[in-house]
Amino acid sequence: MKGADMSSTITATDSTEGPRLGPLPSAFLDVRDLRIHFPTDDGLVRAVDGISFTLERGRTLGIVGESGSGKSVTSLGILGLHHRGRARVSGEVWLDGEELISAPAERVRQLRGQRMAMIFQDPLTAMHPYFTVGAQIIEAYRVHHKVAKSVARKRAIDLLGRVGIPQPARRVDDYPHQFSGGMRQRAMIAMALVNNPELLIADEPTTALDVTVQAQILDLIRDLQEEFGSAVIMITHDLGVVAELADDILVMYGGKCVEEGTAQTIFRRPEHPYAWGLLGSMPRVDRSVRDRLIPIKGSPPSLINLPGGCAFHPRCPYQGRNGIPCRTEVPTLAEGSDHGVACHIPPSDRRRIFAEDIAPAL
Amino acid sequence: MTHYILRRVLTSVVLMIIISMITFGVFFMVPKLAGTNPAELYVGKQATPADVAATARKLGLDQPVTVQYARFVKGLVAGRDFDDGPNKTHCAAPCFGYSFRNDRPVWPLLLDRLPVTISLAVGAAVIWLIGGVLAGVISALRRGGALDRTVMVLALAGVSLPIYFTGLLAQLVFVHQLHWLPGGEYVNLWDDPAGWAGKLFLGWVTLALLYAATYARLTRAQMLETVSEDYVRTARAKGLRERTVIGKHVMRSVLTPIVTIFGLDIGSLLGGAILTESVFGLPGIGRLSIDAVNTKDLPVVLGVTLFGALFIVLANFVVDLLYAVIDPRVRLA
Amino acid sequence: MPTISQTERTPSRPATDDLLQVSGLEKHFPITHGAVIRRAVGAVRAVDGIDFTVRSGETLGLVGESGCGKSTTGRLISRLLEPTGGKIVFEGRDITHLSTREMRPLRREVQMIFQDPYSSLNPRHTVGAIVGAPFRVQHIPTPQGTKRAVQELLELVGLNPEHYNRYPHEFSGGQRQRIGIARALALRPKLIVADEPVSALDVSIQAQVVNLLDDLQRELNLTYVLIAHDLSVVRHISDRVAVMYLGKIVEVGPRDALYAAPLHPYTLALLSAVPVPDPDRRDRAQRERILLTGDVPSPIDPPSGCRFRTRCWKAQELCAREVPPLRELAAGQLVACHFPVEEVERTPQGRVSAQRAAAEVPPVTTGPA
Amino acid sequence: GTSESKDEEKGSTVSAEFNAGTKGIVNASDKKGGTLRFGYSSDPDSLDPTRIYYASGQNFMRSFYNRTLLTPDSKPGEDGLKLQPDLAEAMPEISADKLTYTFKLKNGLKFEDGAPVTSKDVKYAIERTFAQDVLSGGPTYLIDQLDQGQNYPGPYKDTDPEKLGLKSVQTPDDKTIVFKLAKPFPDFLYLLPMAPGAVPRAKDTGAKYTEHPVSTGPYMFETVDPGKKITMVRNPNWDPATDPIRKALPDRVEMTLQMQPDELDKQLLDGTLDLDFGQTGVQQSGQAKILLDKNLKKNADEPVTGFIRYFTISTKVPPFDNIHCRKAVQYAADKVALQTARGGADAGGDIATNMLPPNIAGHDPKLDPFGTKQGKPQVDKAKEELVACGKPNGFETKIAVRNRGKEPKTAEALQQALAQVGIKATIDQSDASLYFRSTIGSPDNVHKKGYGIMTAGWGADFPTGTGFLQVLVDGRLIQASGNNNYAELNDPEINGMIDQATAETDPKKAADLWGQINAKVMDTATQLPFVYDKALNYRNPRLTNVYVYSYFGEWDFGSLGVSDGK
Amino acid sequence: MTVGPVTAPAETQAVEEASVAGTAIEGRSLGRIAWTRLKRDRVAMAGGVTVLLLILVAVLAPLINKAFGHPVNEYHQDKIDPNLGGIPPVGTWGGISREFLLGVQPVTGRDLFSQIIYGAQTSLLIAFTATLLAVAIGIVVGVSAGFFGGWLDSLFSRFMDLVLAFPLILFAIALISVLPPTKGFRIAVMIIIIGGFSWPYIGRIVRGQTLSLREREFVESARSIGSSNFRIIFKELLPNLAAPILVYSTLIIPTNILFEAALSFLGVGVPPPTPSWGRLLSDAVQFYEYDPMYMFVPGMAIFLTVLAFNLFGDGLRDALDPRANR
Ligand SMILES: Nc1ncnc2c1ncn2[C@@H]1O[C@H](COP(=O)(O)OP(=O)(O)OP(=O)(O)O)[C@@H](O)[C@H]1O
Ligand SMILES: Nc1ncnc2c1ncn2[C@@H]1O[C@H](COP(=O)(O)OP(=O)(O)OP(=O)(O)O)[C@@H](O)[C@H]1O
Ligand SMILES: [Mg+2]
Ligand SMILES: [Mg+2]
Ligand code: NI
Repeated sequence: MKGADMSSTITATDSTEGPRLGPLPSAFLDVRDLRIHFPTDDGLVRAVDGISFTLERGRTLGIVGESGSGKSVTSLGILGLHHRGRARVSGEVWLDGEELISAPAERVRQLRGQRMAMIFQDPLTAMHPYFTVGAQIIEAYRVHHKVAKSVARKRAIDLLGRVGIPQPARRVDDYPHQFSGGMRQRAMIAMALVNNPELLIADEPTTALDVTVQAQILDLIRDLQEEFGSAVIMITHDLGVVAELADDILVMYGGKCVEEGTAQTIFRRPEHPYAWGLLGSMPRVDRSVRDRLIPIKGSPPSLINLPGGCAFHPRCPYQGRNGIPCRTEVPTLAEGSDHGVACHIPPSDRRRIFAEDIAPAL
Repeated sequence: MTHYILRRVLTSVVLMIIISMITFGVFFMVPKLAGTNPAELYVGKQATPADVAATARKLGLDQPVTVQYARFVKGLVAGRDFDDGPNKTHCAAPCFGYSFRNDRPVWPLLLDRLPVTISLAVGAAVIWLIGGVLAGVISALRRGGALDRTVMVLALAGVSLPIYFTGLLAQLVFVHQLHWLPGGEYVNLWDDPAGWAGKLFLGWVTLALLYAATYARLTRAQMLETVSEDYVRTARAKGLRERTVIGKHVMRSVLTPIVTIFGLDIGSLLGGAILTESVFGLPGIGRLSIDAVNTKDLPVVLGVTLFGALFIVLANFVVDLLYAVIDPRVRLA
Repeated sequence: MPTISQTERTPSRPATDDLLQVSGLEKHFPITHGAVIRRAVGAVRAVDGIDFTVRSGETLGLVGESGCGKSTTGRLISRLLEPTGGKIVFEGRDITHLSTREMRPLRREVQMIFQDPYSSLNPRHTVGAIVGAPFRVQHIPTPQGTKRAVQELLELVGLNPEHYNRYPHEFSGGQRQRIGIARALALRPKLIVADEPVSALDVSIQAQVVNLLDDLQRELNLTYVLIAHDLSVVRHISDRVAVMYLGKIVEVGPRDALYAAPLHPYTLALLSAVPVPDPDRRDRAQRERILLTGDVPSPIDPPSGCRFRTRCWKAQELCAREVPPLRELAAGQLVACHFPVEEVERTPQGRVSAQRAAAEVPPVTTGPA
Repeated sequence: GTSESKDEEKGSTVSAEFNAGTKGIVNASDKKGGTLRFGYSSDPDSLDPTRIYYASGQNFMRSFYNRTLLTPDSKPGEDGLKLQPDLAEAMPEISADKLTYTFKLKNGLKFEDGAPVTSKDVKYAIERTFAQDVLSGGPTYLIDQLDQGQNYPGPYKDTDPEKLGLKSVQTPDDKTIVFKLAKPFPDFLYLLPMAPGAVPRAKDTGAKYTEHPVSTGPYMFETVDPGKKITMVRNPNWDPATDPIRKALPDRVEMTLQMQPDELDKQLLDGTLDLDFGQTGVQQSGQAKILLDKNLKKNADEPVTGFIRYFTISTKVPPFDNIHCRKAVQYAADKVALQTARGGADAGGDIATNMLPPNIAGHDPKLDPFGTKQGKPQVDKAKEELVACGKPNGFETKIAVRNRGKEPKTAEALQQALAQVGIKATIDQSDASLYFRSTIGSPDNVHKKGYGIMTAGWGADFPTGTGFLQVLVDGRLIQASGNNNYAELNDPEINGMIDQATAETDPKKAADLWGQINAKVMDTATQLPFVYDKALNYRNPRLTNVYVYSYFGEWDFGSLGVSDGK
Repeated sequence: MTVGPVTAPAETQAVEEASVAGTAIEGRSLGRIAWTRLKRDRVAMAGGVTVLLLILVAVLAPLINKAFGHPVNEYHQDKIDPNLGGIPPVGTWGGISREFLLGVQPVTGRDLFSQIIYGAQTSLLIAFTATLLAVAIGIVVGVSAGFFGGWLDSLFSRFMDLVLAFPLILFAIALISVLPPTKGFRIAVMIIIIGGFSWPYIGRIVRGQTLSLREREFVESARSIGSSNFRIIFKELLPNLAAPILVYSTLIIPTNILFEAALSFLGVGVPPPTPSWGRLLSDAVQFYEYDPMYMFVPGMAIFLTVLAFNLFGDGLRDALDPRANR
């Protein structure tokens, strides 16, 4: 929706012209109109369909969204981990002034693990079962540092200690399966941090863990970020986790960003009906017990056959009100401001609906 | 670990005992049920019933099977004595008995033939392992491409070709028509390495063809599965070179099941060797067994069967141990 | 929402309000060794002597960390597992050791909803077959035919009755979970054991299912035992909550009391660890969080005395010696602890000091997981 | 590959051409030296002379290491059937009652170790035959003649301190050996060449004797490596002066064992080997190769082996108890198809029309009561016989056959031919090793299984009618097992004639009588002979003194030499 | 990352749309989906069609033979050269002519075409029956071992190890050769031996699948509504086992065809004159240098048949279980 007051800052993220050269980015990480499509037997999967955001060093971006909304694909896209033959990646990813999508694979590889690293969701499957934890960390270090094995080993032990593994010198020679879930996740983190990356992407790092362990890990990530000053992207579907860590939040739906803003904004004044839905469906321990939750009806869309217009419209209780073209026109995100919402409902209406209907029920 | 090994040894022994019992029962009882007396196989064509009875007595065939079996087992573990007429010969353990046909102890006969079968098996194994795994890797890396499809259809063709057909065809073409390879008898490696290899070459290739196909398919499947594993993605995320990712991380996981299957295949190679050896005229255990079967030389048949079973059981055992070595997740308990 | 026609039920309600009474319930899974001759070399003490009651019409929430024995408890009370010890009394009847055949009529009374909507439906059966199976197995007469009955159930759980002939793989996770619920409802049970019914679902879908469970309970007068590890979900649905740790119930009590004033240190830690979806409160939450060190010990070889003592900042020598009994310390709130949480510890200052103390508990090196 | 045969030999009298070896001596020469190379597709059953039965084994031991009291002369043609003294100084003295045979040994006979050969060694060798439980496999005719109710168990269980307890053989001194028969047996002398000549008791290792039989002949064993190779070298203690029969030309004799049959042929044709020990003819591909290439063909012989291939028709299994039904089979048979199944005229053999093969005295090529020489089935006649038999629409029967070699094919050929006249035959294959002993060798089994027609083959152990025909047709020799009279033919007239023939000491007259018996037997329609076996064998062109030795139907191994001295 | 999740939302979408339209009637069963997938796999379909043709040929052998061949055991001595031991005249490609489509058999001059199509009958009969036997035993043992577990599982698993530890071919030839070689008996024995030794492969797979299925919650849910073990096995497990069993049966058939041929090749197969490919091949060994067609024809018959079964089975596996690539 093109609000008159915002027209100057709106970028047509849904344009099909492909990446354009904008002004050279000043942000540490600048993702512009990232699109990642997978051609499959059943059709073209538009897993990510035009995502833009920026991230500064020392800040944390939380990406939330339902399963299949394209969170992981986005993060893998930033790291250049998609198989070039099997995924169509377009757009721009600028890391500290360097464009990655068009960069040679070898260059991206050099950056990977060195300046940008990733923590994966399931630490058991994400670590090679046949190599010791230490060997895997050492390897990560030695790809980017020409040092002797013993030096790298010292570093590995050091890091294992830093992430809170007791007796790291002994545990360094254990295999992943000999670690408990929480320890594995710590080891994963150690592996990601071994080269002091400036960008750390954590893809649901705590989903597989119990709350008590989750709390430990979240604390750890926060502490380490403070220490190294890295930029962190935190991917999760748990709003509680985002609230704990993120400075900024990006809400994804159907491969697109539907709302972005600071954590405060998103939690206090969400404007997208999907964000309302997310907040409404979540029981909270910090509030008195509500009688009923407010679920979002229906189920997530197919990425092959996205509903026309606003992808959320089939589930949106406000769609089509006052003749707004939810079914036909794709809403766009206001860029540049600190709060972007991709919704056809006029901003004032949105704010009113939230204040009158939604907030009291939360 | 030690008590695991001990237990495995014990189970293997039990398994071997059961197998020997069944084999023994089958080879010495079934003829009886079918109305023939093994002693008749042993005596000459002019023997009288009295001679047959005397021979049966001499061979202990008049005893109940259990007694015969006990004697057989005793021979295996402690050796036994055989009546030569004027004197007795001691057949040292493991004594599988004396061949009906040439009155020689079976065990040395087996040992004598073993090098040929091993030459055949090892050569074939090397070819199929290298060829199969290589084909599988290439095919997986070129997944979906024309090369992949070709390799896989070829692989299926490989498994579908009967050895006795491929072998004959190869021999017809390469030995008899093109004269690229020598015919002739098997020679020992140390007598004439070139001749040895020349004679075995077709055998290796045909036997390898049969297995290589399986390995190619297995490698490919395993590779594709592994490539999509999370830990491979992790390896890439660390910034490893593609070469390292495939060569180290992927291959490590791919080779584990291959090693397992390889061990089992080596163990059960005797079956393939029987056909190959009889097609290519290699005087190995396979040929020995066929000859023994044809001449109803029951002690030899029994010996070869048990020997083959022992091989398989051993291979199983080794594979299990090996598996524990290469896969740290497997704890032998 | 349509109501289904009540099938005849024998009024066998006992005088007491307790639908289910569990006492000293134990389940030990033997760890066997040996291929041919098996011998037990130990046991996983998955559930190790627990007591609780479920009142008619209420929802009892069961929370705890992974592997603490929640599912095992659920399976024991629905008698999918044979208890090693203890007693289960359902409607005044001891059902602890009923045989499969004796259990069959009782299956109508107790039903389960499973965690994984993908594996709990047989992919080879149509929805009609899945939801209709209980009628067939239990030989329940369906006056208007099974199909009609099934379609009514589908409607009841918010599915399109036209989906009768479809296969599970054609449904989304939330829809599948509804199918599972419909199946559980087919026999009009009194007690439903729901083992993490929403953990596998997306947040937006979770709410749909939670609401559905709520509605059904109200409408059909159901009793739930709800197993979950998500403390906020449990809080939302339950009337009473039981907290498990390593095969034991450490605390049980009315929801509000338990969440507001936990008595067991473990409950306190657990509650403090729940991330709050409120960026404004995050600094406070972090400050007041009691971080436990290390992992849950192995149920094969649990610590002596109080099982929580290895991670407890309040543990004393007594804890290693004596197993604390479950005592009622507040109205309806039972706790198994020698040194229950005191009021001061719930204040911010108290929490901070508790946090510090907890961080100092020497980490127990947990063996290989 | 093929070999060019460059005729470099000098002094050969009969030039090599196809089948020359059956007509005279090819490459006659006395050149000594070189190695004679045998190949064999299997292992010899045994090397122990007591245990050798088959012709090539006998040929081999006779030629190289086992001298017997008498032996057939090393001459081509008919002469090769005549017995000559070998260990014996002269032909034996036979008592008037034809019951006592006295032999004197030559002087200067020695074993390979230099020990003298005495009559005791000869007797001991014969006694070993009796130890059938240890030394089975060889011919047992001598036991039949010499045991005479003694139940002699063989020397190993002999209580006699010298182990010479067999009463019917006596050794009055070291040079004399006397055989005492219970009944006259005109063919007795023919039994001696089949038996071991002399075995020194001190060197007898019983069952292991096969690993090194002690030689009395021109060669002795150097190595015996079962499954691989046998090598023989000259026996220094063999004195040519005592042995006018053996030429002993090569310096060494070698035999490669367990060769693939095709490989064996290939090496023969390549000239790497000299001859096939088995002498059963080359394989199919070798056969085609030889017959299609005239250069190779001239080095091949196809001798009559003395074997006859035939079907025997039971007289006891209905409807064959009716002679017309048997005759129907005789007429219906397609002898060309049968001959082809055996390998054709060159490698299989000539069509047989009666039961005496050409190498047996009394053979009559013209005897052909059913007119089958032309080879084609006579469907009309067969149908007439069927009508006479009362089965105008044919009947069902079973053909018994061994599951080995070419035999199933011959049974199929007969089956196919019988089908043309409405006789539905099913083929019942059975295991080769026990076929003659218990499958068709047991009349009870034959009746039980209903074998109307049985595949059989027969070769004489010694070349007389007695040695050949008697056991096949003598009604009194029908046995419960190991029976050879498969048809259970028991015709008093034939039996009477057999008595006459066996008692006849004049070989000519005996032959005449056997000829008559043969005709009588053919008239019963119980035997359906179809080929007199031939074997297409290839000889290395370098071989000298090659001729077919009528006694074995094979080349005389003992005369062979190699022209190039290698 | 797999394609799995991609299809799920797509189907969900379909459901949603259909429910909007309110015309959802029949669901697509997994079998139908597999069939659609299989239809797309051209190689597998070619294999499948060949297999069907083969079966047709075997069943209709008498009819086909009437049209294109000669009576199966009819001798044609005029087509062979008796002097060369009965091989067809050199240079005639094994006697191939319009009259004898695949040439003639040496020695007898029998029509090779009819031998081949009747041989198909023998091969397929034995292979199919043996496979059936193997599948039957495999299912019973595998399901019992996997489902009941405990000592029964140990016992059956050991038993499978035991059977697999036998040097199969050797044991088979040895055993067959000591038994009377009459046709019906032989065929029965071969079926029993081939089936009796190949079942552990099925057994293991079924056991493995059962073990994993048993852990699936739908089994538990069946139990929770009071289903008997019997019902659970037949109604819940077997339908899910059908796919792997079908796949492995189609993959065992070619192995069994090869095995039958190998036994015949080694001289312990069906007794003559019953036509058999393996025996034709072993018969051809002695002629192959001068009549290579005689070796080639049955060899190719075996090869093509086995290949067709393998291609089909392979495609079937991919279709039924797109994730298992092997
Ligand atoms: N390689 C691929 N080929 C085809 N489709 C893919 C591929 N990778 C991902 N997808 C699809 O893209 C969509 C987005 O997936 P993604 O993993 O980013 O979701 P997510 O938001 O991370 O979900 P979750 O919370 O479940 O991790 C999914 O529908 C997925 O099936
Ligand atoms: N069949 C079984 N055999 C052996 N051990 C078992 C079995 N089932 C469960 N256990 C063990 O019992 C313990 C409790 O398991 P249970 O499944 O009840 O835990 P849970 O609380 O439901 O955990 P989660 O939250 O992960 O589902 C665990 O250690 C588990 O490994
Ligand atoms: Mg993800
Ligand atoms: Mg659980
Ligand atoms: Ni152990």
